[in-house]
Amino acid sequence: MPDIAKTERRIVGFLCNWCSYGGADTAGVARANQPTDLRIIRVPCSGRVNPLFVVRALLHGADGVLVSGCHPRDCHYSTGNFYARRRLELLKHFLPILGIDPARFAYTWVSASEGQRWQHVVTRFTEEIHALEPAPHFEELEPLYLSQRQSTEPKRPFMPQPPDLLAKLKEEIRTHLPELDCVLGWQKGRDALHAVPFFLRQEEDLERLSLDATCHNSLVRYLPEYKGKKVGIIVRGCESRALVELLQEGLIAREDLHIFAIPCHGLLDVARLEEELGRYQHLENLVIEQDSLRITVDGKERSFSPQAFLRSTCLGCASDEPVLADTCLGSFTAGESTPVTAPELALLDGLNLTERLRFWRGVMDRCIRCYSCRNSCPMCVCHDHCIAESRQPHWQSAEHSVTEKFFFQIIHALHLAGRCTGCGECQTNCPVGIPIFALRAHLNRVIAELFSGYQAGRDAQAVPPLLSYMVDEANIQEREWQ
Amino acid sequence: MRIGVFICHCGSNIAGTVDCARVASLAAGYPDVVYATYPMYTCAEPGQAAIEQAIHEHRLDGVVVASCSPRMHEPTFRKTVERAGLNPYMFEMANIREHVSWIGRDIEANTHKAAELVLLAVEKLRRNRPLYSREFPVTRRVLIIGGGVAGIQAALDCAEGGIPVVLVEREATIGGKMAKLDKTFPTVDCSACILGPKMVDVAQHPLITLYAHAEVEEISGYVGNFSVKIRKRATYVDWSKCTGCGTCMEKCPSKKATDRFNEGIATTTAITIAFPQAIPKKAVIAKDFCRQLSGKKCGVCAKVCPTGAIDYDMQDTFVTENVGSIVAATGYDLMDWTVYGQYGHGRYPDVISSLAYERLMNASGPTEGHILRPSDGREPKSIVFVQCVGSRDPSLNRPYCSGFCCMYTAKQAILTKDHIPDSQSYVFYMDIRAPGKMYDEFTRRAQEEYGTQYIRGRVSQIFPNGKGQLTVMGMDTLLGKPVEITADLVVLAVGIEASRGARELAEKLRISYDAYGFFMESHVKLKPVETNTAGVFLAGVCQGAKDIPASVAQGSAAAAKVLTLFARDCLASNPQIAHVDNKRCVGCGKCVRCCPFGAISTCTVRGEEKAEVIETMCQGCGLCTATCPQGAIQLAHATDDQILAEVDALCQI
Amino acid sequence: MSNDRFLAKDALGDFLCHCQGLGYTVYSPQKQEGVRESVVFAPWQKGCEIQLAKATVSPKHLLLPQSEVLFRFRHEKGEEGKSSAVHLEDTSQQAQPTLLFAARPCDARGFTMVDRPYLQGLYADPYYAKRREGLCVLTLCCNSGCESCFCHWTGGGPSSPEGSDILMTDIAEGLVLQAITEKGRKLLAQSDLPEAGAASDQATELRRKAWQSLDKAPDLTEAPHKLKELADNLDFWTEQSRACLSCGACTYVCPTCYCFSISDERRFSGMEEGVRLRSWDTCMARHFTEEASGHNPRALKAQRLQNRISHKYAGYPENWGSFSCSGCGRCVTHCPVGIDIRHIVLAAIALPDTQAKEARS
Amino acid sequence: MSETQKARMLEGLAPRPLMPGNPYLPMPARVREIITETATIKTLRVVLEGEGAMERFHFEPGQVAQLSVFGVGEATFVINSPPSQKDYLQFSIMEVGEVTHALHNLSVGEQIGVRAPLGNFFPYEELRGKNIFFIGGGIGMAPVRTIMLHVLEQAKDYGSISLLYGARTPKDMSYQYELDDWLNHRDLHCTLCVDKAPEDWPHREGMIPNVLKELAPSPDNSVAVLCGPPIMIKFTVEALLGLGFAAHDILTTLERRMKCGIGICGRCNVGSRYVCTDGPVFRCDDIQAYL
Repeated sequence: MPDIAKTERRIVGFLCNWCSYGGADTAGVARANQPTDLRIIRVPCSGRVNPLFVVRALLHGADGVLVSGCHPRDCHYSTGNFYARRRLELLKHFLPILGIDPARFAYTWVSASEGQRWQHVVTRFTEEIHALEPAPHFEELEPLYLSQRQSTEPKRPFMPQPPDLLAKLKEEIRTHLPELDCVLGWQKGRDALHAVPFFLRQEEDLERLSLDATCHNSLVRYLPEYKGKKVGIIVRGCESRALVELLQEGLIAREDLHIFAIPCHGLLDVARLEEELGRYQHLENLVIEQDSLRITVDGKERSFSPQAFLRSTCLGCASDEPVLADTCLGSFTAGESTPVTAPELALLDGLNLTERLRFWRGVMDRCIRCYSCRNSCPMCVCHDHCIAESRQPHWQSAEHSVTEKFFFQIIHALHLAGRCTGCGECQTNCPVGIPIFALRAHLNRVIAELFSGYQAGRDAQAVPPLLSYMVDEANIQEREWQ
Repeated sequence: MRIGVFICHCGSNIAGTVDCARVASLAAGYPDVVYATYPMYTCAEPGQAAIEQAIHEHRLDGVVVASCSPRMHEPTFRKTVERAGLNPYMFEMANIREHVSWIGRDIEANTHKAAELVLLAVEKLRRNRPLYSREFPVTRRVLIIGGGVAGIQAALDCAEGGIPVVLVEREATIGGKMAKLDKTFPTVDCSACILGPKMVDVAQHPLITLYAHAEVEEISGYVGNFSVKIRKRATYVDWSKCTGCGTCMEKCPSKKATDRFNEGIATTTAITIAFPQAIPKKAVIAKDFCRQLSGKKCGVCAKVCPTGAIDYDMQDTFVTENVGSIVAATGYDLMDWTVYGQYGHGRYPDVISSLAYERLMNASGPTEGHILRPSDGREPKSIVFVQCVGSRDPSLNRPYCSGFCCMYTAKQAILTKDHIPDSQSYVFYMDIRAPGKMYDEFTRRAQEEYGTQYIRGRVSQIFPNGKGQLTVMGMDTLLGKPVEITADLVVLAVGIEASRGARELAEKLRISYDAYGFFMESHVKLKPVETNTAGVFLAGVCQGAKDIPASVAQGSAAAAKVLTLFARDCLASNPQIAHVDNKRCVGCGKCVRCCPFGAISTCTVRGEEKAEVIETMCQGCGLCTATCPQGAIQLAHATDDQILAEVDALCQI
Repeated sequence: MSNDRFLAKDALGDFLCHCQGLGYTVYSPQKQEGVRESVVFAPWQKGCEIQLAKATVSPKHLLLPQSEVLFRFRHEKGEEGKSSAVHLEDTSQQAQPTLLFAARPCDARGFTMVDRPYLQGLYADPYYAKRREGLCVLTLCCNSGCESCFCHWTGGGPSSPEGSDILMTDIAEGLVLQAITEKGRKLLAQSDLPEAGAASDQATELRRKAWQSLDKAPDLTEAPHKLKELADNLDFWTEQSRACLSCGACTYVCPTCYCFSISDERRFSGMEEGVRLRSWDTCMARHFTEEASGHNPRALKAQRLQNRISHKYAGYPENWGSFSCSGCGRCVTHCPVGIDIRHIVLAAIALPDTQAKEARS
Repeated sequence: MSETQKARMLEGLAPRPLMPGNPYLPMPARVREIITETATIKTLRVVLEGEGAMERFHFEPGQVAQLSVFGVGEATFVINSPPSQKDYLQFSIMEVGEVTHALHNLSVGEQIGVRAPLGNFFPYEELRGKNIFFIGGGIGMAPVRTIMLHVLEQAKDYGSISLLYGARTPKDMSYQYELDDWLNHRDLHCTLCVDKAPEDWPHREGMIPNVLKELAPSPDNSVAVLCGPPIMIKFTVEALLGLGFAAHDILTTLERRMKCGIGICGRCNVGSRYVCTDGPVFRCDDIQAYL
């Protein structure tokens, strides 16, 4: 290839075949002079444009991306652009948290007859892109390491679970176990600090059933494997919402489930406790109380404030009230608490775009692509069929590059948009502690803004926002291109 | 793979601002490209022959042509490569004319851009797979929307061609605007006399089913297999019984109903038959004016009706018709000229629209063809015609020309002289648009034989002069001085606009419309009758301003398209549709949820839920592909891999 | 008389600079902020804080990078019509000498377990060989055991020298460096570090203490035999793998997991060129053994867990005469669902032969 | 570690031709001929590039090659031309995935990469003097072809040589252009069968195991060599055992997904054995558990 003319910027356009591509033709027929930077990729419909194409382009050096389709109501495929509008608007709100300037991306509507409008749009957008610096090269950025540890006190005070909760739960399970193939719960793992999933089958198992603020794994993740079997499951608020999502996607059957709902006042960040404890050989004792968390290791007792060791991903949680339940245990703090922004997200909010990009450049570099973030996510229903590993389609290269690693987190986040119930397992299970929850938390925030407070899993009947549309969107102000 | 690349000069259209030879030499270096050249006119016969020859000589199994827009010539070249034995879908196009050479002057930049667009096409083509379309049966019936002259022509031609026709007309009678006209230019022969027989043919043709006073409610399906729901608006008269005798009209006590057929220059009865030659000649009750229906005591018509056809309880009813093709011929409406202050906002009774004037002159009109002023019924002696009222007026976002006003104004001036020999007509005009056979001669006759005074200029104001007349003030731009004319009657040549509801109908038909609501043809020059939705065709003014002969011609053209479509018993399905990879599908149903055509269902494969594409329903929009998180459903020729390859080709170099 | 050397804590930087001077790229454990700190082996530069903590992820990437280029390919076009010729660039000899500072004995022992299949099999792996030859390993002994590690179960220990060139013992004020291999001796000789002298005995004492601090290790000699018996006992493995998420955490943090994938990645440069990559892959993922036809000999996570454990404690020993697990415990600490390889092996051993057999077929 | 330990991994590995140099680096080769065998199977004849490359290249019947389409990847195929064929190497490829699709898309003259020879081979020396009963099912005829042609070259050193070649339908039979030669070969008793036969099919109809039972070859001093889809292997082995063949005298090939092909990458192992180095040829008594 010849060198890209130094005067040009790399601008990629996705145009629907029926309207905008035709509009560009009309502009051509009218000899409507335009800047030469834009390269047009022809797609059947703006609805075909996967937002990930846009991110991919921007991460790989595009200075700008422009998507254009038929005017709303005028889609050749009748509703394709309605979906596109929601997804692209969401993307526009998503880019900043990645550290990508949203001004680099625009979407609009141009009909086949609007040659002049097309000329105007192209000229304006190109001018705007030229007004920006050339897109930064992600790989070459200076990493920025920052601690997420500023103490964001949750509004909802930490409370240990009622002493009799476990006993009650055991009773309930005991009564229902006969009609169930299996009950999903937790038990203590290698020591008192480390709980692991537990699959109860007979009554003896009840002895080992454990329940406290260290039991973090989202058991919902396992349910699709048990489709067709009668399964009992212990859920907290966020997990019950995940249940709803799976039901919506038809991956589990309500009648096969018995849901034991328990209250939750936030989980402990075991990893940070381990850090505090340092290297130890034996953990003898663990006591969790309202305002003291006492751990005895190698004969020495250490005491911490449970409040300070709450899992950051729990701080944004508004309510532990279960959406679905067959058996409710304990009392729930519905609405009692005002959630705060998760600290990892608050941290990013405090940075400018470049700093954010440098931040991701730093933390993503140590990703080992083990995908425990994905595989522990109750909403990652693709399981063994994730596009991260597939060759057809070939979304991700096997190359050990920070761009690829970052791009996967973007894929994960966007696939969760409108589905993520904020359990935070993705981040908790990251072996190298990458604050990826920030991306999900931000998207949940945006979804709520754009789609009148929508929260995934709150309503079993609701249609996920990205799988529906409104002819006139209340909260989407489309750009006028004056 | 062995790819051949052809960089078209398109004469100087492309070669003027793109170094085609250089693009070709760059393309020669692209992956899998074994042959690259730069012919003068690729689409011309020798150009196509050269492609075929190259395919054989260089054992090509894929071809890229860089030339004009694929919307223009993709089908052409697909046929070309097919003739040479390739699968027609092993072909890609790069648009280096409309998107490059015509919009930029910088040869260096253009050449570079063209080269990159060719690279995109190559990378996409490398991932193409041969596609084969399936055959599916067609319903050999056609729906024609609109019973104006264009629709009538299309209906008759189709029926004559042996195709059953469903004709839907919103008004109570077919005939459209032409039925309202008195005479037609340039021959000044009677409109009713030439249209009437055609209307009768429609009524009598065994293959034509007419739904008057009805509208299209819903349209589903696809070319060859549309299903159309039609709303038959309540007429309160059982047409199976109504004989059109008219007794009800004589007896109806409510006589203040606006007479839509007569453009409001007269009133009529609540129950009415539009005009003597109406087809169907059936009575309709205007709900708003009927005493009975507005709760008062009446019921006269029911008493007098010899066949007992009156049915006050009648409701709208629905019928569903299955057709294989649809012709839209919804015509036009006049714009609301009362927005113009200079013409008096419609406050002066003697300022009327040209269509109303037609009714005044028409023997079947309220004045039996005598031109009388609406205000006092006196015969006007001085008549001013104002052209371009609502045409070519950007200030009202009506920059377009309504096409036929110049001609009918001349006609009306001539007829006025015939009716009132001692009258004097004036015409304010911007330009006289009189292309077409004997048109210009006709406008000259108006001036030279009939002494009509043509004044080039706009009317600035019209106001009553207190003596029962109107003062028309304007500017004669030729003489460059103001003119003031005392007129008995002012006739406004009101511009046309897309008929009301056109946009809504377009959405139902999934066709596009332009900024003014006129339906978009598939290609301005080469596909003036087709739309972008297969099986839907256009006839008449709904596509753009045109006069009667043009409308009739397009009606016949649309019919020809329908007959061509139906010449085959089966249609080939579009093979560019979505396919499910069962190995990847987890059956989460996201695609099913958002498919606009309900073309995805779920099936059970070895106990697992999987998505399944219904081939004839899939229109190839790719929404499902953009939705499926694991990329299990891929739209042929717009797969993730293909678009990714295009993105990477642009963003990694 | 030992010729150990003493390296004062405040002299660490100078020493590493000295090593860089010898042409080594120096890797050391470095703390990186995140939701929580994680310690990763990253290139050390003058001024970098020097960490001695055990790393979150093993240093195996110094020998087996997360991904490495096996070769570059480029299609060179003949003149028009003539088909192109592929040009291949062999990258097997491009690795530079590397010094690994403050690995742990389990990490170093891990190298020896990877060495065998890569260097002593039917073919020697040229990429690995080149890196290995250029790698100098400075290992820091552990001063105590830890709840999640079990090096001594598998034949190692807090100060086992296998795989190390130099063994370092942390006595409060500094490190005592003891050469293990010729390479190590050479490095110490080239350095201007003082003789350790008395500190040497202090170090020996510390190492002894470390050994003492360990719980008694169970006897695993039965493991290979038992696991072979259990190979087809699907019930056993289904039970063990119930919680498994089929992620790759265990294999990627492991110092001895050496499985990989090979894939081609194209560069979109307007010409046909690209690289063939070797990249980490995990036997815990379903796609690992999935064939193009869709057929998959290890479709179940039970089969995959069986394969992983059995490889480390049966298959590999059978082929190479040692476990391929250095007991670093990372798979235990980083498994999202706390699957504990120790428990599985012990459970297998505990199972009476008959039972293991019965379940067969 | 001691030699004896080292020997374990390599023990029982017959000395075989190995790939010279960097075992990950493919040898460039060009497609010389493409034969369309069935709707889904194509046979490629490729020639190694470079002076005397073909002469220098030695392999044993049963050894496999990794074919590269650069930019797409590698897949494993048995070299199904006999070692005596020095003009080209022949591979038969069924289109199932990305790489095989790319291989099918090749045209004559295009370049590919070849990593070969890999794996073990049929122990034809040990089989001398024995009767050999070859059984090929569908694409499984490919490995059988190479050893069969090789054995036929020294037919006199062996007892009776028979072939049972089966496919779903006549259309699914590869090597049609050779079938007559095989049927008329004086040293070969060739039987063809298809699951579903059309009227004009002159040969046998039925599944391979059943036809095999009809043929009922004697197990005395005989070995059976069979290749084919897993399900066919399973039932055919049962049939052979039923006829009295000892598992040790039944040779077959195992297929597993391979990447490195040299016993490292960890994909193709069955227990502690690696199909890419210990295989692909196995005696049934070694691998019965995995059939």
